[in-house]
Amino acid sequence: MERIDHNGTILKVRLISSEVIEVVLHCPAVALSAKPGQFVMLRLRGVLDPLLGRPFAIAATEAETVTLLVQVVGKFTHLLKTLPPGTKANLRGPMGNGYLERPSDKKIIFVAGTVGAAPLLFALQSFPELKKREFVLGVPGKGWGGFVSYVEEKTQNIKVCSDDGTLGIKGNALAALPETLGNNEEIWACGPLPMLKAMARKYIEQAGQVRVSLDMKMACGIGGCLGCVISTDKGPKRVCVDGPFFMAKEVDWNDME
Amino acid sequence: MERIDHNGTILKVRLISSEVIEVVLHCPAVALSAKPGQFVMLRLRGVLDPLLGRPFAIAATEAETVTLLVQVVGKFTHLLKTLPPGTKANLRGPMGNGYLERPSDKKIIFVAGTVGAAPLLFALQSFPELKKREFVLGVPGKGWGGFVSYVEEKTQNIKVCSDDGTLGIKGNALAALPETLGNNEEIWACGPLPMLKAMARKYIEQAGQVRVSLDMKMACGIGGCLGCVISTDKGPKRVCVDGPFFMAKEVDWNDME
Amino acid sequence: MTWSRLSDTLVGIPLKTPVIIASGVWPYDADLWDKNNLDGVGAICTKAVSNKSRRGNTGVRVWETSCGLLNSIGLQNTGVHDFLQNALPVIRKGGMPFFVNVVMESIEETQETLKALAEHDDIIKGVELNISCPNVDGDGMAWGVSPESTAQAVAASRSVWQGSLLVKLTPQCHDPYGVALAAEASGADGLVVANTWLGMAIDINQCRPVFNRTFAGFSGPAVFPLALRLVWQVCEATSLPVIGCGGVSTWQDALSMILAGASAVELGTAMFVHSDMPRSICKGLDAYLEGHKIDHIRELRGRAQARKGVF
Amino acid sequence: MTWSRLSDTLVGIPLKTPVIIASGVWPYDADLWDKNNLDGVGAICTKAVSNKSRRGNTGVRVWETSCGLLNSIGLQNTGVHDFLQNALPVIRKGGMPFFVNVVMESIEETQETLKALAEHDDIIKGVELNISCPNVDGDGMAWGVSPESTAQAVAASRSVWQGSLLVKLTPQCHDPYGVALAAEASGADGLVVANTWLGMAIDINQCRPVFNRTFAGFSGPAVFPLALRLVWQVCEATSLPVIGCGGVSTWQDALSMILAGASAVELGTAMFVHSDMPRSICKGLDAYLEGHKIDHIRELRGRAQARKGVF
Ligand SMILES: Cc1cc2nc3c(=O)[nH]c(=O)nc-3n(C[C@H](O)[C@H](O)[C@H](O)COP(=O)(O)OP(=O)(O)OC[C@H]3O[C@@H](n4cnc5c(N)ncnc54)[C@H](O)[C@@H]3O)c2cc1C
Ligand SMILES: Cc1cc2nc3c(=O)[nH]c(=O)nc-3n(C[C@H](O)[C@H](O)[C@H](O)COP(=O)(O)OP(=O)(O)OC[C@H]3O[C@@H](n4cnc5c(N)ncnc54)[C@H](O)[C@@H]3O)c2cc1C
Ligand SMILES: Cc1cc2nc3c(=O)[nH]c(=O)nc-3n(C[C@H](O)[C@H](O)[C@H](O)COP(=O)(O)O)c2cc1C
Ligand SMILES: Cc1cc2nc3c(=O)[nH]c(=O)nc-3n(C[C@H](O)[C@H](O)[C@H](O)COP(=O)(O)O)c2cc1C
Ligand code: FES
Ligand code: FES
Repeated sequence: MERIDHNGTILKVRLISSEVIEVVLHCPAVALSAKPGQFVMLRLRGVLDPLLGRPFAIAATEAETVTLLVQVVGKFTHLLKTLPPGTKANLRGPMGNGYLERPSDKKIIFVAGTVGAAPLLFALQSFPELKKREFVLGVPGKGWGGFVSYVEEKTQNIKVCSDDGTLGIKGNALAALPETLGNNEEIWACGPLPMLKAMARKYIEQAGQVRVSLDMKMACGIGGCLGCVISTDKGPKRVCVDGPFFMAKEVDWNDME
Repeated sequence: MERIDHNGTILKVRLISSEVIEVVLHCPAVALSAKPGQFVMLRLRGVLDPLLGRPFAIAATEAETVTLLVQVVGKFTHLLKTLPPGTKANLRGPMGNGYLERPSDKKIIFVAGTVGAAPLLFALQSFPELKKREFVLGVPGKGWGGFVSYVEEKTQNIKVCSDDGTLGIKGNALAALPETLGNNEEIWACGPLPMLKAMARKYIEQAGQVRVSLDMKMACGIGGCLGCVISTDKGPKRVCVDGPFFMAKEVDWNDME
Repeated sequence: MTWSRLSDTLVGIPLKTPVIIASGVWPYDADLWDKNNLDGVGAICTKAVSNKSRRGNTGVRVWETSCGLLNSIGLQNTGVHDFLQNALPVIRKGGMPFFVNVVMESIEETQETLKALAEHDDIIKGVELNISCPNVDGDGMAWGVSPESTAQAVAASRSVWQGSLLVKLTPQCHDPYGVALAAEASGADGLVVANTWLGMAIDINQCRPVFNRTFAGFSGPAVFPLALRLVWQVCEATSLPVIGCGGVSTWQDALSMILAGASAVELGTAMFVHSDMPRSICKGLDAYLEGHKIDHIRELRGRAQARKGVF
Repeated sequence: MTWSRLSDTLVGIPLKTPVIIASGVWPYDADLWDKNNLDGVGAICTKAVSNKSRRGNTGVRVWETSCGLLNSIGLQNTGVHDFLQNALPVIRKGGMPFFVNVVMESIEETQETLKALAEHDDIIKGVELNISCPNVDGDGMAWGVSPESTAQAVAASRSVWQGSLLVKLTPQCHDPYGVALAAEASGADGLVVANTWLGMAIDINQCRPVFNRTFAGFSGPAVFPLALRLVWQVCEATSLPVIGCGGVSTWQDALSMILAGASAVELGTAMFVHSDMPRSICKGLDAYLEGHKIDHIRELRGRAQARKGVF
């Protein structure tokens, strides 16, 4: 169906850090309609292993292309790293209704854990007039230098934190965040669950000003399988269609393992 | 193990007829040791679907490359057609002990049914001093024009037959063959089973002068699975290691369905 | 398209094509139920409907394996009353033939659910009874494992539901012939063969099963050869229409099911691979029929059985 | 390599690694049995050996499916005497630990085969008894489907074979707990879980089953989640060493089997995918142990069972 699956072609796969690749795909249908925070389920055509699309946040678009930032962790991403330009792909998406909307005149503090930077970079690309902002990027350490440079190139003025102190401030991304948020401030965060949980705890009083992107195992991406369900104050929600960005306030954090 | 599996890279996939592609792979290990009549089991790396290598006769080699002529018929070959240069492959082989040996001063009549031309072209490449020879190529009809030209380019002087008469002589490859073989003549044939069967019948008295390449379903290619077994006058034989070329005389044709 | 070679009536319901979307994979979005968007789809099975709402399982719910998918959703749904109030109007508007997938719970609960559905039998024509669920009043095994409990479940449902009744078997039955005959004798109009296979996965980093319930339902292309074998066995046993379900993801798979004796196929996991799968399958089937000059797919039903070998 | 973290003794036989080549996939070429060429391989199971020679099945014998393989070879082999005369010298020369895969035929035939092997018990240390074969004296069902016939087969074999005895179960048993206990009680030293699953394929052009015998044995990555589940169940039932077999094709698969309780794994179909699979698996296991600072793989055996959920 037109609104779900689209043909795409890999144009470029480039290593930007030892574990991260930038993938540029030709896929006008997705490029034209994608909103920041949305994602695609990427799959190869002609093979049934890997079987299902893998969710990746859209990191940038141009007229007909979509850029992803992919950390190489498992079966599909290891394969993706080896694929030459011209390889045929299926893109399911853009998916997600919990996307990032143009903020009025708020100050946005972007908080990225490693490749969690992807949807935030797309937000910066999409809202160029966004003047008041900060960008905090947390990485494990030096191995991520290439990725840090990549993000810096896309958006000047970032604060870098690393777990081992080998890049920027020592500590996780939270170390670089203010104790409390101003009334006109919002956090948009994407990264590993422990980081998001810690943040939800830190801003527990202001959790209505914190948006987080959740990473759940997904099979369908269209709300059908109920594989990606989380508990919220409004009952069960599907991350793929109701998210992936949620207000930290809505989420039942105790239920997230 | 070194004698079995080798890394390769697809260098080129080129459509030479509506249903046939020429595939050139970089794979020095196979290129250096291949003998005419041998084949490889080709598989993609990083995916388990398609799962097993598919057998393809070696059609040519250069220093570090191997050329295959592949008819697009099913799951793997449809996929292969779409793969860009740079795609990683696994080549199992070269396989087969029933390869084609340098003939003394015999006249060889090559008989190819469509892509069955592949191992025969490799024999011609390998035995350039072969002066006395004929080459008969049978194809279904006009759709195969590109393939006929391809074969003609590699080896001048071919007789073409087509089932519907739209290319060369009307009739199958047998139509272009002599009634009986001279004492110093041999047939080397590769093509669909019905063609081979018909030939074995035609030369039943001279079946010791006819070599045929048999196409059986294969899982392992190394003689382990017993998937490709045929009946011969010397008992069951495995096409992958005892063939793929056999003397027509040896084969129990009644047992071949 | 009209798919005239493929359209047929199944358990009294006219379907444009024999390709049905299986239960548990399709959300209730209006555009996804609009028949104008669903070329190639013959009917849709709803997500499981139980009497009361169910929260489903905690922890990881889906896990991919080689060509397969493990799921442990746990029948999450909002219950039959919410279904009737919120989902049914969307479904109705879309205009697609459909089957309500009903969870076999206790006999009373199931009957209540079916009675509630029966009040809308002007709209709801067919039910698919899922007997892969545990019989909590009995030994806790799935209703569908034995011919006896299958008969009990089907008879109880039949007595309160007059519409078309599909019974969806579990592959975890020990005697597919017996179960099929029991369902037939107790009033099933058709059999869906089958639900998911029992598998599991282990989280190698946490050194524990991936799923909180250890075992999970296994589906997708990986299981196709097993499902085809089961369809073959059931078709040998029964003369009821059979719907092949399990791993179907190419037109060749669908055709194989039909040659084994199935009247239609259901697609679950394949819908996650590509949403246009039903149309591709119909195209493939139609081209095959055209190529072989066969007027209607029904002529192929069970044709492989006629030339069957000896086991 | 030495693989010190992986080497262990299995049913009395010291193995360099817990990765065994399964029966029916490895030919008797001298270089393929030479231990110098087999880094990563702990042992090899021979192709099935029966009492008399067997021709095997006619028609198509292998057929690929999505991530899986169907086979209907039919136990083709030249019989135990030819095995002893022609294969054993090659095997012996290679120097690899091995198990002779013995077909469970009639009790007499099987006992004859085992007695012939026992005459070479200086070389032959272990037998793998394949009870997936039909009991022709009984009801024609496979020996391994019921606890009773399993007990009969194992006891009869044990009485004439003093060496190590692995019993290779069939997944087509209805009661894996019962079968495992029966094998244990009757004298098995270890269990291989399991042989192939019952599947089939249809030739859509000829409109008939691909295999002359209709059904065929299903193996390969597709079946891994099913095999892992069965290993888990058997490990719950028995304290015998268990060898996980079915679809293993990555080190993560092998580790999952071990976490579920297996002592080793067998690789069948995966050897067709890549002949270096055993070494890749050992590398992966070794790196995992190193990364997690675990001294020996045996510490992980059954570790996932300890934290198991509730089914
Ligand atoms: C909305 C959304 C957006 C996302 N955006 C991005 C993005 O922009 N960039 C990005 O890099 N990622 C993103 N992700 C995560 C991404 O989807 C996953 O990293 C990807 O699916 C991994 O696929 P894979 O096949 O390589 O790994 P898989 O093989 O599926 O493995 C996934 C993870 O599980 C582990 N694993 C595999 N098998 C086992 C086992 N048996 N036991 C224990 N652990 C195991 C792997 O090591 C890996 O960490 C996003 C996820 C979501 C939900
Ligand atoms: C020694 C040897 C050498 C060979 N050399 C060559 C060569 O040089 N060039 C070449 O082109 N080929 C060659 N072949 C044949 C080649 O191996 C096959 O064409 C190839 O394996 C097809 O792979 P596939 O995945 O594309 O097709 P598959 O999907 O495996 O299908 C194989 C065939 O079966 C049919 N099929 C698939 N599914 C079904 C079904 N359910 N019912 C009925 N039919 C079905 C397909 O249409 C196709 O014709 C050789 C074979 C052997 C044994
Ligand atoms: C995520 C998911 C949810 C499912 N939910 C249900 C369900 O609610 N009721 C049901 O009868 N079957 C359910 N199933 C089973 C499918 O309907 C189908 O029987 C099974 O997946 C096998 O078909 P497939 O291989 O085409 O997916 C579910 C399957 C999946 C993958
Ligand atoms: C071609 C082939 C031949 C086999 N022959 C035998 C055999 O002779 N004896 C036996 O016990 N198992 C035999 N098997 C089963 C395998 O040993 C193994 O149990 C099964 O394939 C599952 O493992 P896998 O998924 O790793 O292949 C055979 C399997 C295949 C694929
Ligand atoms: S991934 Fe299927 S419901 Fe979200
Ligand atoms: S393909 Fe396995 S023995 Fe020939």
